[in-house]
Amino acid sequence: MSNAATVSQPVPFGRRLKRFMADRPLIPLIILLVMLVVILQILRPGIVNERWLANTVKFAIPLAILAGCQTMTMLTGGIDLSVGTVATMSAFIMATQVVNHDPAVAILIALVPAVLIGLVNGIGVGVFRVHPLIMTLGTSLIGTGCLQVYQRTVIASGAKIPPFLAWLGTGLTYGVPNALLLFVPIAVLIVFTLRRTGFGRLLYAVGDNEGAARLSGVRYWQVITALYVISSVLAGVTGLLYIGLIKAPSLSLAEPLVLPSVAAAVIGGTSIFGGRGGYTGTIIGALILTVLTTLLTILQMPEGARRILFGLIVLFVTAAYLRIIEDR
Amino acid sequence: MTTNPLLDATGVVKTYGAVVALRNASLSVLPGEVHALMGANGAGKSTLVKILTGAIRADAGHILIRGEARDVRSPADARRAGLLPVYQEPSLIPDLDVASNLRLTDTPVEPFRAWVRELGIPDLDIRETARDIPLAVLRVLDLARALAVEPDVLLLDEMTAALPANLAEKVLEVVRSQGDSGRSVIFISHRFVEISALCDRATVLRDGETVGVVAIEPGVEERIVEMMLGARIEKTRVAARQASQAASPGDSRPRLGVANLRVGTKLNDVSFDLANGEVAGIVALEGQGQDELLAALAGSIRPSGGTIEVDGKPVKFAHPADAIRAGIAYVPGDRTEALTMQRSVRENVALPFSSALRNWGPINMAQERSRVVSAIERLQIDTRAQREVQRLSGGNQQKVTIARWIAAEAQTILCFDPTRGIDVGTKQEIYKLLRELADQGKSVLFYTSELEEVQRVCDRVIVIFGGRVVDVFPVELADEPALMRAAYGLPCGAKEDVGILADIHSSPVAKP
Amino acid sequence: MTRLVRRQGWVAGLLVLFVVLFVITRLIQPGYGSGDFGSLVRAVLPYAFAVAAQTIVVIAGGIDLSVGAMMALTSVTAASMMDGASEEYALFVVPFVLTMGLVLGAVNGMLIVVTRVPDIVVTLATLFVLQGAALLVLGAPGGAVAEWLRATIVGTVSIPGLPGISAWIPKALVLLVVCLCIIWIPLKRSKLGLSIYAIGSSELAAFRSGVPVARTRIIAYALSGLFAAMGGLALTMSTGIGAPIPGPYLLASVAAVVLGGVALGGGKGGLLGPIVAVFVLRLVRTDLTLLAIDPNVTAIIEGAIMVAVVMFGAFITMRSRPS
Amino acid sequence: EAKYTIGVSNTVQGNGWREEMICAIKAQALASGEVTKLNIAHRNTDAAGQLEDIRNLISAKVNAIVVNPADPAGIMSALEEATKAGIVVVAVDQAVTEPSAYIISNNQEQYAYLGAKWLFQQLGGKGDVVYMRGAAGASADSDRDKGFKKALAEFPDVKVVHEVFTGWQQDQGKQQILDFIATGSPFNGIWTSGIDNVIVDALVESQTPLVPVVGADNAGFVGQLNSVEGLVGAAVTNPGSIGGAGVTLALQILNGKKPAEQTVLVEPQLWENATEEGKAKLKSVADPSLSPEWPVSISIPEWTTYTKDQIIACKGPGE
Ligand SMILES: Nc1ncnc2c1ncn2[C@@H]1O[C@H](COP(=O)(O)OP(=O)(O)OP(=O)(O)O)[C@@H](O)[C@H]1O
Ligand SMILES: Nc1ncnc2c1ncn2[C@@H]1O[C@H](COP(=O)(O)OP(=O)(O)OP(=O)(O)O)[C@@H](O)[C@H]1O
Ligand SMILES: [Mg+2]
Ligand SMILES: [Mg+2]
Repeated sequence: MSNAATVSQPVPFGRRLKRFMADRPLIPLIILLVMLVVILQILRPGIVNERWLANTVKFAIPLAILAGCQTMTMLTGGIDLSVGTVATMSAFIMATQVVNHDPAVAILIALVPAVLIGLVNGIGVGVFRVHPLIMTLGTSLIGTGCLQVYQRTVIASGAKIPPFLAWLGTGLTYGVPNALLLFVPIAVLIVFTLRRTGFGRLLYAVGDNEGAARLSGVRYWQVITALYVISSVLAGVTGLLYIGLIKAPSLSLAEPLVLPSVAAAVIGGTSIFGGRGGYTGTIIGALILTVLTTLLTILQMPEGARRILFGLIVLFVTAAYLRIIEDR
Repeated sequence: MTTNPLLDATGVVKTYGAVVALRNASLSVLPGEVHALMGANGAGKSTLVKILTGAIRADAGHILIRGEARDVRSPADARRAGLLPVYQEPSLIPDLDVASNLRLTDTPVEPFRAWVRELGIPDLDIRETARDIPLAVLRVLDLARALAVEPDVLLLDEMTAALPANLAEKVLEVVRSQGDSGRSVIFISHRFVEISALCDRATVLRDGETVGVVAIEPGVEERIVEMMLGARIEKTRVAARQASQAASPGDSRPRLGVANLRVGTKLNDVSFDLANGEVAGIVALEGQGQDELLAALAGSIRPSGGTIEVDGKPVKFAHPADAIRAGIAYVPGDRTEALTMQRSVRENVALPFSSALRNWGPINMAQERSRVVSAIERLQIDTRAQREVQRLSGGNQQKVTIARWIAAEAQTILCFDPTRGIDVGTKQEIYKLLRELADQGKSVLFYTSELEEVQRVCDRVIVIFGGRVVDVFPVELADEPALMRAAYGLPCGAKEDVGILADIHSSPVAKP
Repeated sequence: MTRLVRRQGWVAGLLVLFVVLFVITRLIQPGYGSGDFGSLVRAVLPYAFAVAAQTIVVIAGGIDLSVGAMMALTSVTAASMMDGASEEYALFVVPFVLTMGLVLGAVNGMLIVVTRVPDIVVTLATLFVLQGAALLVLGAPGGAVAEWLRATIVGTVSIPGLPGISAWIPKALVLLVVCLCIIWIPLKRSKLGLSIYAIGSSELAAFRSGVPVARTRIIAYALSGLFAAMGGLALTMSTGIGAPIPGPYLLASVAAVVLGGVALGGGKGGLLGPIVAVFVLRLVRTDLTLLAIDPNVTAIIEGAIMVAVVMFGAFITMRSRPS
Repeated sequence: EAKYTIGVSNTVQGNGWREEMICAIKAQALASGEVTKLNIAHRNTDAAGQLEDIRNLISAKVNAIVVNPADPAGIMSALEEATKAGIVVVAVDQAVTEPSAYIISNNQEQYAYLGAKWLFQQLGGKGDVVYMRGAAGASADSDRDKGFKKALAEFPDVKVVHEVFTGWQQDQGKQQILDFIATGSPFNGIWTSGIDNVIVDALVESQTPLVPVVGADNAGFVGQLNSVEGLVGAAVTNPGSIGGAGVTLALQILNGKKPAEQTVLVEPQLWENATEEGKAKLKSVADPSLSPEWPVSISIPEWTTYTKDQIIACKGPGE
């Protein structure tokens, strides 16, 4: 009977703290983020200033939106590797179309391939049941090919970045990046969708147990098709924002963001197997990766060592975070 | 008895975060004994079995095997120590065939085959992939695999819950013979018939604590129930139903009309009606087509012929969503098929609310909450671990699958063995619930593997054998022998005792 | 039973597809002969090892994003060790590099087991680590290879008395078959192999069946590392150098695994399918070049073929599923 | 009297410079009138992939192969096989080690040396420089590093305060320079390996005092040198049209006019805007209608004969 007493004893502080953090998974993530910033400040005193903060936020936003695409698709047990291609396409098409068209028209034209790729992804995954990794990889190859073909037709037309996109991408108002004007509504919408809408519920349900969702009357293909279209459109919008930030249309503009977007979602606590996770963690994950990139740029060391460190830190952060939020 | 216990566990503690699954469990099993482990849903039975067999680690406690302290760290360790479990969920590797599964566990094939035959499956193809084998057979294979290595202690967690009567009967026979040949068995079941027919002693768990060990003797059931349920005890026994109580089908249009329904080779020419306010029971042995019948009515599979009418209008279901729109809900027998395990109880219950395209928008949280909470209360779901359904005990998970359709106010509910693995108290609640639904004018089609339940809940009995309806009769005529005969495809008037009936009536303890 | 038929059917279908493509190739380029087939096999070599490395972890229910980086690291290690060294020294380099792959793969597995971070993230992290390590070994493409090593994949075997046939058996093919079989066949027959399928099919059930899940996973990743090291050596053998930037092997390996009928998710499939899929994909590339297709269109075609084949596979699975 | 089939192998796709190279090859093949068909293998791959492509081109029985090598030494064996099969091999952009191959190349070492030397002189031989390289592990990058180091050795008072690999990615380059600016470390000049216009953008956006910037002759950067107030900088030519020159060389050899040397180097030029004369030159070469990633040097006198319209149309024979 003495064991029964053990259980009713006051829980040690460490465990209580862990339980507290496990219930609020954002807190350990934020602590990790702050730790990275502090390390940065120690290594380069003075770097953490207003300008740096603004830059970090500016670069984290496109990553965070793409990571939002990954978060939502990962909730259903999928992944969207075509976001990089889609973002690049919409950016490149917009920049070249705006030469001859009104910016609004150019943006609409630029989003057409995004919708199409999303639709194809959705139908492939939702109706034909192709594995999302393969499906989105395939459409991303196809998209890249189409973009190559397209770019040949516009070599001589030049490219332009509409001023308002540049304003949105790079501008600051009272030291606050204008990109937040786009990002905050998107983030709120994603968080709200996941937590408080039927569609959000279905994403979790489908990812957790597709059969159970089906028995509850959920039509898988509808959910998946809508999801991949939404993901693609978000990626397209990211492309427009990103071109405003980078101001140099290229055929591989957003490709480097793809793997980090997956990493950001995972660091933020979304399970790649589906059914669990959320967007707020992902946003912090994107910030962590951005700060980490800065940290490594600032450190003077051979490129090889930099990459090794990057890999190790990503692994460490994810492992530490999982350790903390895990309560079994 | 002065023999030393073969297995002796004391003071076992296991907590999952804030949930205490076991607070102070003990269990002592003598050689040659069939020992029942009893407790309400969520009492911690499965947790104890998992700890004893190394599938999870205890936070505290002592485990002695043959008087020696042994640290059982994994199922492989347990196996070496002579402890072999059959868990509540099937444990064959789904993508390997049976032969490879045997090889993986170093199980000798010939003894295994012999046991499989003994357990009532004469024609098993061991090249078949586990995934393609029906649940009930898988359970039997699990058992045969355990038996084949001749363990000292066999731990059976709700082994019979998913089995139809004919297979369950064989299992009981085999377990009995294990005890006779000097091996011990730990036997978990919610069915008193089985406990009393089989076991020598019972350890009773309540809320993670061992509250008593009793010898099984006539009349002990009441005491066990008292110990199991503690303050929860409630005398809710419904007397066997009388025909007079049955809601009269009254208006001429049946709720559900099935005519000449066919599904592949499994179901042939099935016709029957289900009225509003009626609970119709389906009685069948394993694999007689009842799975296909309910799945077809639920829109899960497409029938290959025949018609289904709802409220007099012919319908074609291409997807469960169509059936749900027509007011027909399906509760599958395997709860892992019905639940999103990582999600909360609330989300699971509320899932059908959002399924239709028009409900993809914002959720009215307050309204949802009240609907969910009332369904949870109605089924008395233990919501301590409600953040994730997978942390609920098996029985409570089962209740969530039903609560969903109570909350969704389905007009017709198709239940496939809804009381599988549910404790006595809860069973009573479910019977009451189904009756109440019927009284509210809803209709229920109810397949059960426990014949006794038919008398308690149903108005009418539909007997299926070999994919055909062989008999339909009112509940007054449905005593167990009659049901059993019918289930074996024997005409209603036949007299000879068949199968399990002989055993039950000849067993030392009368059924409660 | 039907499952077995279906799976073998898929591999058979791929083989037929390969033969059809081969015939088409001969039609496009009537002179396409044994020498060209030898080129094809040499092109297949690094892909085949990458795919083998990926297959084994996918069957074990994981995924390995570090395959390409592992190949790069082992390749630069081999190339830099052999640079300026004697021919005999290579006899030591080869086992050294293979062991290195095995150990690094095991480290991958251990990290997954110990940190309990999902494999896709662990191997993403090790992708960066291995890539970094490769850059530290060789900052730019360079190094050398022993002549005898290079010779093992050039030319054809000579079967006395059968010159016609032996012309069609390039040494590279022999090397590939030997390397894969020497590991795969005993594995497939052993309990370890079963355990790998088991943990991929259902980790919980495997654990409950007494499979040492952690150890099996580590071994699967170690073998993957070994195959990747073979891939790295193959790269060095064919190019004569080591390049620290990974080639396109990661995505190609995942694509070929799926085309080869191995389910992402684990527990199903074999090695033959993915290897045949690699041959098919390489031959498609050859045909695109022979046909002088606009290079910008080739990406579209390759992507479309991948999607179409997998969709077709999904479609026939759907059709053959009992209604 | 078109009679030749020419194969092309290139291992980087989607980069403005390489796209221009491919278009130059097509345009020159068309303009020469001697080419019936181009077999182009143009994709992202490594040296082993290029071996595969070259061998496929050999199977296709082309008369000549123009190759931009992924690695000079790594593709030696296939080039040797090609020459043995009687195919003329011309390497462009970078040298190859296969002795039988002809080489017409931009001089990468000289490219870096020229720009770096100009920059250091501009700083008065003293100051802190940011060194933004290309992709770690790429052979063009290590060649340029040699040139840069050579110039650096000549100016002992110039210090590299920050060295980073942009991976030839615009977004990475921009984030890296912004991060560096944020550290507040002083710097007096920036040398880039062709990721140039985003660097100028970053300086302008963050309102940092402009420092001299060296880049490549990409249309975007050349435009900036002409238009950004207060920007001093230099563009070093690295013509993508070298591909067209490769075709010309291959055709000459096929027609029996072998060059005196196996290797023909196209020396880079430097266009700066620090002097009036330089400004005039920059104005004359600027081409705002070009895609900003395309080098403005779309032709090489004596080596290419196509018109601007032809290269922009990017159509080869038979298209
Ligand atoms: N989307 C959701 N899914 C699952 N559970 C939820 C969800 N939203 C809320 N809950 C949980 O259900 C319970 C009641 O939620 P409800 O939103 O009605 O109350 P609340 O007081 O507004 O809570 P909160 O604002 O913190 O979400 C709480 O325990 C809450 O954590
Ligand atoms: N992984 C887990 N995480 C949290 N709580 C858990 C977990 N597993 C079990 N529990 C809790 O432990 C308690 C005991 O569960 P257990 O499965 O042992 O019950 P049981 O007696 O087998 O019930 P049943 O008869 O319904 O199968 C339950 O309250 C359950 O919610
Ligand atoms: Mg249980
Ligand atoms: Mg609220």
